[in-house]
Amino acid sequence: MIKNNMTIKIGGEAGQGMDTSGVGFARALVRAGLHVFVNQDFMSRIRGGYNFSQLRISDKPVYAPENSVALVLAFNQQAAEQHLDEIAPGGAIIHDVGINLDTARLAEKHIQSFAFPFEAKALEIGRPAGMDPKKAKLMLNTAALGVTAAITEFPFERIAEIILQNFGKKKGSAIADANLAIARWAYDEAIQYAARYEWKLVPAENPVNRMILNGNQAIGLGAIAAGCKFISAYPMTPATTIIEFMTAQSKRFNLVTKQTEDELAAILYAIGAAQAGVRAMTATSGGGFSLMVEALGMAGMTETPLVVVDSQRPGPSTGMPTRTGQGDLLFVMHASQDEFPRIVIAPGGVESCYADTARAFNLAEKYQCPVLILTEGYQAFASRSVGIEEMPFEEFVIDRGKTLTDAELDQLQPGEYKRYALTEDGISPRAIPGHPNAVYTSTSDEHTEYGRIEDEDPANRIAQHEKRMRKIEMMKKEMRMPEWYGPKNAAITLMGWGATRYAIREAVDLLNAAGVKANALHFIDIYPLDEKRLEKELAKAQYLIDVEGNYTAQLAQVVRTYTGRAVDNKILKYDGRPFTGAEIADAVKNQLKRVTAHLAKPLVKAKISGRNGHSARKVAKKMARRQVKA
Amino acid sequence: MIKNNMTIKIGGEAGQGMDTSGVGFARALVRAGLHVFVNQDFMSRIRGGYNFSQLRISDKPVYAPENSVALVLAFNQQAAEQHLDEIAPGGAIIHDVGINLDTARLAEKHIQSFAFPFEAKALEIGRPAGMDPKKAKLMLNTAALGVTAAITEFPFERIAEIILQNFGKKKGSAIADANLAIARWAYDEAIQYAARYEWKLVPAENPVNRMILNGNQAIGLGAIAAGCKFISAYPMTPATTIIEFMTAQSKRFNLVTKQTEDELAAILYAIGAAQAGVRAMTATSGGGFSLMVEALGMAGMTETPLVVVDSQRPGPSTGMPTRTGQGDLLFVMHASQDEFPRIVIAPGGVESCYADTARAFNLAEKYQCPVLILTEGYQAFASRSVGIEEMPFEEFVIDRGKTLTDAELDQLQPGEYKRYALTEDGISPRAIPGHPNAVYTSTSDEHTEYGRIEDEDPANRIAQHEKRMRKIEMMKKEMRMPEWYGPKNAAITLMGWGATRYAIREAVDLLNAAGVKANALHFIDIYPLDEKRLEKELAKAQYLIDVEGNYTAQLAQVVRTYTGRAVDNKILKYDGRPFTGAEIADAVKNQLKRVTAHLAKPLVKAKISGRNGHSARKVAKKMARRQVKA
Amino acid sequence: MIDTTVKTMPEFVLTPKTYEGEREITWCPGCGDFGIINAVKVALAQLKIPPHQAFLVSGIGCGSKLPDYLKANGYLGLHGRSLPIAQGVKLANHNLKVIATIGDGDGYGIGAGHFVHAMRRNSDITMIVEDNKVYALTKGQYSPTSTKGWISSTTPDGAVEIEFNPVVMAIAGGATFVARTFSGDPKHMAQIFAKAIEHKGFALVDVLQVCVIYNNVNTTEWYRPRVYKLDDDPTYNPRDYNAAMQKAHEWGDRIPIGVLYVDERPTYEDQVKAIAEIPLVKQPMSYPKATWDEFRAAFM
Amino acid sequence: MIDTTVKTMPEFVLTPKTYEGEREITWCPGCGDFGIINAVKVALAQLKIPPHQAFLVSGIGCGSKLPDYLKANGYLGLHGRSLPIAQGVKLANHNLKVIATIGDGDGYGIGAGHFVHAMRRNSDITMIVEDNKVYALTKGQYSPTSTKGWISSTTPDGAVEIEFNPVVMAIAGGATFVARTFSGDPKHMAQIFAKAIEHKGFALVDVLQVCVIYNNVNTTEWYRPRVYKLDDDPTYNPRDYNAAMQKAHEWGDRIPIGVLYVDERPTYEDQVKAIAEIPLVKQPMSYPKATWDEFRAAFM
Ligand SMILES: Cc1ncc(C[n+]2csc(CCOP(=O)(O)OP(=O)(O)O)c2C)c(N)n1
Ligand SMILES: Cc1ncc(C[n+]2csc(CCOP(=O)(O)OP(=O)(O)O)c2C)c(N)n1
Ligand code: SF4
Ligand code: SF4
Ligand SMILES: [Mg+2]
Ligand SMILES: [Mg+2]
Repeated sequence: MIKNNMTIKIGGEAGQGMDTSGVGFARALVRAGLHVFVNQDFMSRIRGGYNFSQLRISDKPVYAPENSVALVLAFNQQAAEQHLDEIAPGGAIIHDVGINLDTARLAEKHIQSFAFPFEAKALEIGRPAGMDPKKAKLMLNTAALGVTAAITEFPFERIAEIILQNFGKKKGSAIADANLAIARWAYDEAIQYAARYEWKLVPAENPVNRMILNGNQAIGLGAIAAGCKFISAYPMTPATTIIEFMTAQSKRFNLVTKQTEDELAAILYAIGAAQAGVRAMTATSGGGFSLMVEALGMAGMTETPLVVVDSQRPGPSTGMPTRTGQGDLLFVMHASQDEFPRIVIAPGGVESCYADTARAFNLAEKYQCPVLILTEGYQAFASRSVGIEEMPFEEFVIDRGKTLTDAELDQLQPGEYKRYALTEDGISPRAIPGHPNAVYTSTSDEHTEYGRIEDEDPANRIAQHEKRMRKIEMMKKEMRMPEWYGPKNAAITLMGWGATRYAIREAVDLLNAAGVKANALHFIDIYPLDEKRLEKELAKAQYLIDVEGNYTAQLAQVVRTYTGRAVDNKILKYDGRPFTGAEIADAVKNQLKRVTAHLAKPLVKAKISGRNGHSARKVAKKMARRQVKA
Repeated sequence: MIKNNMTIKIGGEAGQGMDTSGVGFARALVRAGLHVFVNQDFMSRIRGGYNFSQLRISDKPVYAPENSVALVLAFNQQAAEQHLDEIAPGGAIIHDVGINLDTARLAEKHIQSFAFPFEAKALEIGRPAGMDPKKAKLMLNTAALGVTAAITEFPFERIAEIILQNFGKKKGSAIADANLAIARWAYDEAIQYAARYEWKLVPAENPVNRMILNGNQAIGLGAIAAGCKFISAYPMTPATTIIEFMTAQSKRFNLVTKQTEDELAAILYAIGAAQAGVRAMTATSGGGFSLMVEALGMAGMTETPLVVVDSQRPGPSTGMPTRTGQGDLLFVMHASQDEFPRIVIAPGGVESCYADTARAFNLAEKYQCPVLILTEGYQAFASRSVGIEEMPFEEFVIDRGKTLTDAELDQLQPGEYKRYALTEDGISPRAIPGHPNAVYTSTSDEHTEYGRIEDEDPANRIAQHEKRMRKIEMMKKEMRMPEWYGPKNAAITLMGWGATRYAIREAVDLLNAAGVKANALHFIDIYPLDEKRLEKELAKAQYLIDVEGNYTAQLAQVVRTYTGRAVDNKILKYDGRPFTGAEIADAVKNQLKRVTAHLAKPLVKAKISGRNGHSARKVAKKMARRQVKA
Repeated sequence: MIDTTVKTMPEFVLTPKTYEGEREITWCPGCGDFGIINAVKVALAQLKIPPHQAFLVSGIGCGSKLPDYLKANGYLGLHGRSLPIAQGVKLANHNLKVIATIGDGDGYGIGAGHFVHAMRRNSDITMIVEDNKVYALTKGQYSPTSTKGWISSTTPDGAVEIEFNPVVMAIAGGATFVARTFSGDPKHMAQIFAKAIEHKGFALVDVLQVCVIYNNVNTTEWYRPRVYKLDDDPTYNPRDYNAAMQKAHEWGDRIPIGVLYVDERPTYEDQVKAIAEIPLVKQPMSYPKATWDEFRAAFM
Repeated sequence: MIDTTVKTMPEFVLTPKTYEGEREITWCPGCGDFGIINAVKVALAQLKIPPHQAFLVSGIGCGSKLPDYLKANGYLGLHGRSLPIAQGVKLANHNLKVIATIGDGDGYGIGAGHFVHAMRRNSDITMIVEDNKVYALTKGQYSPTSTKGWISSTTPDGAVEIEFNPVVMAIAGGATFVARTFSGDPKHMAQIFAKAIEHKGFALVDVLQVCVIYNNVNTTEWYRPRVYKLDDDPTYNPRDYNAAMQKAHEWGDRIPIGVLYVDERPTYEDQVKAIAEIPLVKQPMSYPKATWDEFRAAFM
């Protein structure tokens, strides 16, 4: 028997509610003290098509999806077929009798099939409960969970509890009872097969309390913990759930959230709120961010603290709205005309989405500049069971930097305050408008220390421009170097940024397990960085492989600009799907020959794209093919 | 006597018409077969303040302003004071008797002062001609030109001719006569001083015909010569005069020009026109370009040919609207989410504004992608006398690349046409909508070969994304390496891009004249470039000094990303004023000690900013101080 | 304006099937957009506009997927940006019939600025808005046409803004053809679309479109008893500005559908000299020496 | 909403001079903007709004330079983007009196989309448009309010678009205070500005502003004989929507100035629970453990 270590895939059409049942089941498991990682795969359509959600369950913490699946809950024909190659021998597919499978193929792959009259039963139970067929059929989810509990010998009460909670509140008890009934029925029907099924889910002795949160919720939480009281945004996948989450929490924390007429207004509202003294943010995806570029530069010029989240998806342009990618790094680093200080941070993992977003608000007020958070579709929707200790909300220390207190303002002589005073470190004490001693204007034109338009005098221009840009030197001292993972002086170093963090770590583990000594150098803080220190870190890498979700290896370009160091090879993926550790490990193995050859020779420069790019693209193609089959 | 080699500054308040009189006089000189370079310096206000226009006159071609001035036409007090330090000994100031000068200072600097009752005379002559005082005072310009002609012994008829042409048409002969009268009067009054004045302007024996054009006019001409029939834009300094010029020419060439509601609409209109088969463009400055970023990516995704001009001014944000800078390079290279092929070209000089803009339209249709033209305020407004042979309009060859002709379309079977066919070079034959055999859709979503939405299939995604990105490899073969100027293997190489081309050339000449062996490596094509070839070019530079109109040395960053080569030093200017050759040469001399020290040691890497940056900033500050005094 | 090509060639026999796209349609079963796309096909066939002479522009959203499911030229652009593209296409080739098919968020929300200015221009294009009063593709946030108080994921306490009234704004804003129709009435839709496309000038058709997923208030059942046809009232004169304004404000128990307002003004394209004769796309791209000599003389 | 701070403190003696800026004004001699800035000062003094409780937002343009010449809090933002900034400021601190002072290109051209949606929200801000019917700072291109046929560097054959009528669009669009005044009548301007700022809700004041450089048609001489005051007509009721619409269309020989339309609707801010009591900027930024425990429980 395999205990508490399995992946379950729940697949069907959009609207069949796999996502909710997935999360529901995950909650039951988390309450049972198990660790869960759930990621979603869905299409840009509201009904039909094919979506699935994937639960990875373990009694150790899990941070990324795995490739091998132990159980598939198939709510339509495609679900039953699509994942055959991923199912481990002895694994199973749970499905309605209406769905027919290629039994020969199953046999040959040693996959079991558990069929039940789910639909018939759902309708039978739903009718008296006054559910129309559409609604009744949604109970397939509950039924399938019943079966899952049965064959994994997971206690029925634990899913019963969730069912009651999910439906009890929302829709009134008739529906709750119906769902309970079908779950019970399914459980009893399926228990007979438990003996035949290897994977078991056993609640922990004394389960610890954990939350289950996805990346976008964590970003919202980071903002709230940091005292962000205001978010204005315009809906755009995969960023929408940030404002939706904060809106859902707005009563609890007394937040103002605003859906604006467009993204231009979204960032402008936030800038207005920030200028008035409130910690404010906006969140969007690349296309919406494109519309924010002009105002971003204005915030840079008026030195207004601001946090902007870009949740990346594949482009260019509309691209693949529900998919994932890492194509916006160079864009956000250079967005808007001319130059101003900004900070770019790319969290990796749910806990990092929380902590680094919270940090972003302190940085924004400390340096009085925009801070950009780069996340992506995969991370936005992937949930993980998070220990209370991982997110110590109450303990976060809000640091408003050189923001003047009312007491300090009271000390000022009227007319003496200079919003843009020339200072050593380039940061000018900031007054929140409304105090009689600090009446001032800010302007997007070049300006005097008082914030008055001065778009002629060269000396003033130089002084103000250098004052702003000086802040970058101070940031460099504070911004964090990329983190190492894995054995020191390994033969291979995998370099990545942001959401690929745990997939790369898994790849490192797999490689070392396979006897390939590898480690990882991962960037969360990306801009600005201290070039000297970074050069030292990179010097520790013998053969540097860049792993990115884009075509031109953007981080590799940034690193070369910083340090001159070129990467030795690249693993680039741009099919809109997240990396998995196994993929990366395989790709590295494919390159091993070149690596070993290389390690004899002295370091050669890799091309920005060109040959290596191509070989890397081949790898990506291979992965993609797997994906297609998958 | 100094023959045909002088610089004249005409200074006064906005609205006093120095710009027009400057251009008027320049025309007279050009018709006399002299070479002229005129640049404008004006404030972001409509009346008052201080503006000047500067004429450099020579019998050899002139491409940039010089620092030393022979004659100042002062239309207000500030004009009479501001330029004292620039005037060469023996030089003069022409002004109204109402303006009083510090005679002691003049004497000590050996500057002559020629005062006339311009204003009184203007009113006296204007009244009978029915001019209100405001209008009459505008005749100061004409009077001052009369004086200028007299003391430089430039034939009166030649300015008379221009006066007639300027006023004869526009405003009816009464005004023309009045202007002639005041010019005549001024000429006669001033002729007595001719003997005291060293600089002379002598018409050429048999003058060649030349045009006088500024950078924005040249860009418009490049577009027209290349068959661009459509420009949509929203007014923004220093780009406005591009659409204004093309509008003024629209009858002659049958163009459609459209001022739209904003810059989003401006680029969208142009994309619509381009998609429908017309060569189309838009032009703006950084702030407006920021609003075009989303649509730029759409054009990248739908592979719509498009030319976008960004006429740079200092930022960030609104910055210094009427000034100049080079802060947008990295921005336009990376603008919009994710990645797509684009081309970035930065013309240097009027002739390059023409030729490289024309070329841009061929490139846009050949590669079916956006082409970005980077110019800047200084170049937008600077005029030069241009030989007919420099702009062979009729000879430009329009190459529409893989655009299908009606004949080719007739051959197709209905339904067979694939707008986004996967091809070896990544370029898919393009049908202009309207033919029955090639009905198709384009979409900003990822799409099939037929242009239908396909935002799920990873294999299709990879195929289409690689098809698009493949085009970059082909571009690299065609895009031009930076050009060399000056002696081979010089000790110092000045690296620059775009509008600084001739200032840098002048610096090279000055340095070599001063015994410092220097040359220049200048970029017009900036992205994409063949990294291998570029590496070779850079290898020829011993001590590489980056000369840019921005703070972070953006070209230096690009070059390092391409090749790993770091510059050895930088001369960075960001006070909104153009570089002059003398300034650059001085800055280099200030660095000479470091240079010689360096040339002993092996190449050291320069920091992206930091120390070198600072020293460079000091230089810039020094320059600025001069500017302030100037 | 000479328009040689819009006359259909004899070999064409145009039926709604002519415009059948080859793609699987991803709209939800029961979505009002099915009826809308069919009505578009019927109207195009009836007006004898072959697929290659139609050019559809859309944005992003459920409704904006329409051109992807149609056989006709099309450009599926950006959310909210269809009108400027459409006007650019029209200026480049005024022989094309240019039709924008977009959502309410697209047309009236993020696209409001372009909408306001397009009406003033009276460019000869048709704007068909699939108005389901919700942001559907992004999963149900409120839209500019959602009723005040509308509950959604971003407005749990109800939308604070009052609804955007497209027909009022269109009449006030200078649109020369303003109509409303209903996704539950195929005949009426086809008829109105045809009139709108035929109209010379900027034509708005606001389609009351049911979204069976995210709008369970403004359903077919809700609309059916409320909508009434202006055509049935012989006294109604869509050329009477004030009357039209009155009608445009009517909403609730009774909802007028049909042509609310018509005005005649020269189109934008008709006032652009350069394209008075030949469409821009058909014009020569280079010029005789004489033209250039003229130019040179002017700058010497 | 408790508003503790707007009451001026005793030590303040507010006169127009109180708001005098220290900067040299760069407007052209004779520019209508001089009268406008003075009227703003008079209105602020009269309403006893001290400089630190006023917050002016503007865009880019001649008119938008106004806050730079005033002693009061201000944010001179981007061309066309003042309204969303103003609304953000108001949500963050509703004790500030937020006033946007912008040009016609700014407010009705590039900013039209924000204008349309701001009106629907009825945020308690004042929008003063310095409407000179031209793009002045960029040297005289036509603007949305330029008369059809207007000749400018980008419209040598005359502007093709019909004029944007701000007051009609505002009444149609849901503004709760719509007024027009004239840069040649200082008293009237001050009076109207004061009413607009006092009005609870979104207030538009379109100021017929003369530009002595780029608009030599709509001059003071041209306006003087045409403008007439609505106040002089006791029968005129600005609460009558239809009457207001009628008046709003009046233009040419007779141009009404004054308050065209008034309506009462709760402001946006009054409908946001989170700021019912204390302005957002004054609220605690961190939360007691109990609140967090509640939250955690909900996600376990
Ligand atoms: C610039 C930008 N912002 C946001 C989005 C995300 N988005 C896609 S569709 C949509 C709204 C859809 O609503 P509507 O226009 O009414 O069309 P519907 O789906 O209701 O038919 C949004 C906000 C986008 N694609 N582009
Ligand atoms: C995004 C952007 N586009 C264009 C400009 C250039 N610009 C500055 S002011 C202005 C128009 C001014 O017209 P208006 O708003 O009516 O103000 P006015 O100068 O007439 O008072 C323009 C187009 C800009 N600053 N920003
Ligand atoms: S969500 Fe609504 S609008 Fe979108 S397809 Fe489904 S029913 Fe139609
Ligand atoms: S140009 Fe016109 S609007 Fe601008 S300052 Fe001068 S008069 Fe005023
Ligand atoms: Mg909608
Ligand atoms: Mg104006």
